[in-house]
Amino acid sequence: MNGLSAHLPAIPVIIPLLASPLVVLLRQRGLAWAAATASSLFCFAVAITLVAAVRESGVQAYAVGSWAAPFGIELIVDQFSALLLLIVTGASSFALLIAPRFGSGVPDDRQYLFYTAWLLALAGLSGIVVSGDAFNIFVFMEISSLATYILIAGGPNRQALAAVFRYLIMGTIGATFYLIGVGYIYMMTGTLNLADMEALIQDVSDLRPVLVAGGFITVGLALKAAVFPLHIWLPNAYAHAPHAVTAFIAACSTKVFLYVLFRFDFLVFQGNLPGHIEQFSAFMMPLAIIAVLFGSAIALAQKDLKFLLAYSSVAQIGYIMLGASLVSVSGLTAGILHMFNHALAKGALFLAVACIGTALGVLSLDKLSGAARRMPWTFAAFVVAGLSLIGIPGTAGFVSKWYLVLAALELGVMGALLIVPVLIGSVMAVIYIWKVVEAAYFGNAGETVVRAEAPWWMVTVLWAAVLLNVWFGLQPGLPLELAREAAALLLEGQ
Amino acid sequence: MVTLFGVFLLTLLVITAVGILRAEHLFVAVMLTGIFSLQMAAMFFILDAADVALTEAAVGAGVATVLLLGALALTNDRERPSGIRPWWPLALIAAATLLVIYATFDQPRLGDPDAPVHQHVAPWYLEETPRLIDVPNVVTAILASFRGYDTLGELFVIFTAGIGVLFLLANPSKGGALSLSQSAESQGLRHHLVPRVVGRLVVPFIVLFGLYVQFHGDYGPGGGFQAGALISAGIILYALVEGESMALKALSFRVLAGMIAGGALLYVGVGIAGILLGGNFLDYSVLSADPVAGQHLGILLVEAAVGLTVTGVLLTIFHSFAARDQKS
Amino acid sequence: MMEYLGLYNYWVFAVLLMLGLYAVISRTNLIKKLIGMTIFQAAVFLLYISMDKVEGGTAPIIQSHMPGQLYSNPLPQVLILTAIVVGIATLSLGLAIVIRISEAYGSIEEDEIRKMDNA
Amino acid sequence: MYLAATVAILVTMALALARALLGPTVYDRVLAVNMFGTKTVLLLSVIAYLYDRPDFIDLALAYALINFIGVLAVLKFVQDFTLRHKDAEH
Amino acid sequence: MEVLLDIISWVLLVSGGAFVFIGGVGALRMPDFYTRMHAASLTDTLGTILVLLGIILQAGFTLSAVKLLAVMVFLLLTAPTAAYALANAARLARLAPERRALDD
Repeated sequence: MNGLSAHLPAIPVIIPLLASPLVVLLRQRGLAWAAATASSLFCFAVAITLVAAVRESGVQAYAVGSWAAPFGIELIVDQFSALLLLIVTGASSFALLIAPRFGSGVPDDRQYLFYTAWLLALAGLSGIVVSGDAFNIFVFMEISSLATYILIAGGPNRQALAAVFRYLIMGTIGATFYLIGVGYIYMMTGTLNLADMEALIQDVSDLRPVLVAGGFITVGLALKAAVFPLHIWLPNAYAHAPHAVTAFIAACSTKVFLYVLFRFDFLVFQGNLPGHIEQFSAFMMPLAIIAVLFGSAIALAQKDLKFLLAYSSVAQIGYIMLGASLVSVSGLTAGILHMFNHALAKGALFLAVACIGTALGVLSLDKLSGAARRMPWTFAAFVVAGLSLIGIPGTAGFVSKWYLVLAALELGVMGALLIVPVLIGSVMAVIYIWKVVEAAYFGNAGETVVRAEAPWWMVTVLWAAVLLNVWFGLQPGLPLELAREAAALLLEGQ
Repeated sequence: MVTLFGVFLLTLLVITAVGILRAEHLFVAVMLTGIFSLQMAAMFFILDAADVALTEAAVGAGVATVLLLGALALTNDRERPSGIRPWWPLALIAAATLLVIYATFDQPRLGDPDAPVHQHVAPWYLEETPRLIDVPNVVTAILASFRGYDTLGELFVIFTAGIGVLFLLANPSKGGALSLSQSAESQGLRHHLVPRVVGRLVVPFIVLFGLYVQFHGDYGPGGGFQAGALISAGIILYALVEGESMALKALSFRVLAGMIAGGALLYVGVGIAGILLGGNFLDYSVLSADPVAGQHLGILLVEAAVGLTVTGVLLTIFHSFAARDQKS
Repeated sequence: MMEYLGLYNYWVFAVLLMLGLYAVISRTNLIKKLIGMTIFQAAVFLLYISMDKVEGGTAPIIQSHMPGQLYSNPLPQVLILTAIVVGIATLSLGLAIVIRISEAYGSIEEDEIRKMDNA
Repeated sequence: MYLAATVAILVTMALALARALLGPTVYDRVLAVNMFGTKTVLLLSVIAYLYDRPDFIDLALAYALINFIGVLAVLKFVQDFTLRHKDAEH
Repeated sequence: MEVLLDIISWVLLVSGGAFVFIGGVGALRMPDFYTRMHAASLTDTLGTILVLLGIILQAGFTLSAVKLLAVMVFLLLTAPTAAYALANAARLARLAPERRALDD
């Protein structure tokens, strides 16, 4: 045992789990916020250390309870999970920093419960990412989902309740489908450990149950990840949640489920099911393209800032799936990189929304006319983050779209056709971001312009997130390397 | 022969499920759900899953029924009859059912000892448990030690549910226990002499039995979760015959919150103790000089943790639903 | 005959699963949806527990006085114990949300709620 | 002989289920649930001996306890419900 | 002695099963709620006692026989209580014999 560093993979789960009951005992809002933020930041630091450790010495494995792999539960941190861990803990930290209190929806004496739920959501998402056991993923999936339902139900309007109920039903169906799929694989292989499953499933001769398992797992996780036709829970849930919560979950939660989906499809099923890759590609690519076009088009028609960004998320999930459905290292690299970059861009945008919502209390576009003159700093940040979402060179969003185009071109003529939806989606992104800019900068603000900037610390956090977008747009090395290694790991098993 | 019993019970299960679906009176649907759970539990018992049968009975037939009734009391017990039912869900569902049934023909048959499920890890558990952990109930050994991390997750799932219900339904302006005693409806079944007397007689036995299940889990079916469900069922019975306020006087919301958080802390604490003593997270072998004794201690502690949290959460949920009742 | 009786459990699993799913999709009443969800989850419990049975085996509580006794598989039982807890947790949270919806909207029928939201 | 008793119990379970499905009143259904519960207790006791695992009588005991609570909860609900409806009428 | 015990427990189990079954038929076939309850609860209690006694005879003096006895005592306490409470609730709700009320 060389100190704590041997336990690194478990720490991002243990710390929030330890903090959440403590917050219940503390009961006091300020202390609760401080405890939540401190543990979230600590986990962020651990995630950074883990990224360094993975880059230095490869995959980090941890046997919980000291029971060896297929018998006990194993935690695995490889390049892919390290990247996701970075996204999850980072999103949580940034969103918590702007949220020392939640809006009017949550009474003061119940806010500590809210931070508890936040910590549980963080623990659940981290737990999914580091786990190497199929059933364990289900358990942590449920922790994160239940906690997310609570967070969304804290939204200010009654619509939040209706939205969260629908999310609960669809989320439970998704998780149960996943459980059925895991059950079928377990039935045919006798193991729950992912690595073990991958090795054993090759010997299975009766493939029908495995096929059905693949179907259940793909549909279940696609439901959780809001992949196009199964996205209907997402816009309402994002739009009616408290602002800080939206920033948190929009940045990371769907990506975590995409991560599990990729893990299963590429590691467990690929190479073991004849024709699975072609089916995956033939099934996912049209859906991804429709998602890009449909999501962007609906976003164009939105009159509320949060709905606009939520539908944009549907489109962006389409980009990630499009990269994955190319089933090449470069395509998957682009998809995974886009997870990271979209988290940066969308996270920053929703942080900006949180600032606007806190300062002005309105989010519908017609009421925001001229608002940029009242909140110049916030709207400047919004514009830069918006550029990143569109994919303007010099921002993070550009890098992943560029790699997506390159990967598509590798496929020849067919690939060149794939660029069309990417471009159309980007053009539509330009238009819907422009709608906001137009309203905020060129709208009629009335005679007297009162400065109503959000509190300084919120603007600082917001700008930190925005500058990260620029930084990773100019220096994409680290996430790019991680994404490339993760893609190689998924496709070639190395 | 037992297989035929199973087939009979399964057929009853399907009939009950159809009945639940068709019942327009939600109260009837809840009643049938209780029967459904009992059948399910009997089925689990026939399939050699004693622990699961106990849990399903305590949770499905007991707690879930009480919670559903509590929710019905607060909302509406009638489903509005809907005129047109779209045909497409039925078609979709039928197609999916056929697909799943199609997959079954490649599956191992029920009870086939050569099925892959019985080859890989399961025999290891059955062979090594007596040596490594030395408790007769292998289910408890796996639950609390080999896959103790899952159980930690399970505890936090129920913890999350408790937090969620408190967050959604807590009624702080009312100040909890005192306001409840005024209403006539909180009197429970007090004016019924017979249930009251019998109930009073039975409550201590239920709690005692719950404790037995808690600490006997190493040797027979049982463990923290089952015990928690039974003990909270006992206290719910007390609340039913004596009124909410009496039950809350015995265990207030404050105490319950302490139990919830305390159980969760205890479980994580045991895990961290493993780290501090030089093992991995949730490694009980290092808790004592003798690894097997360490395992026993660890299992005892985490089962107690689960029992505490589950009791706390289930009672919190029950009381939150009941307290809401007074308001409306 | 035995060939197909051995699959009966899995058929019932499929039928229950889809009955539950049908209830969730087709009913507008929120509590009915939740009840459908519990059937849906119970079907999965049946799937797992059906796997654990070994012909001639008994519940996996080792009886030292009977060496050579066959035992059924303990692992699916452990998983389902956890899944049952997850089920009751989801149910109680769902019911709490329904109660709040009923207070906020005065209805627990999905289409009526949607109408009120759009109005 | 355990088999004879088991068959009788299973058939009675089916009859109770039929009563629960047919109704017609709420009380009939509660009665059916109660019957079903006691039949489950009996079934478990008998099967525990059929399987030669007498230590599982614990389960039967637990079922008996739970069943009683369930029935009382239902009665309290029905009682509150009828009370409320009477209030509404006057 | 063994044989005698076996015969007695056999008789108890079979007659218990018969009573249970008769109770079930009664609950299904009787014309209204009160008669159905009468049929169900009386035969039920007797059938239960007989079946459990039959098993206890088979079990002999063991821990599980004590547990079975506990189950029996418990059922003897609670089943009539539940029946009483049920009938009482039905009366309170003014459910008249042979009239279909409440469920309209």
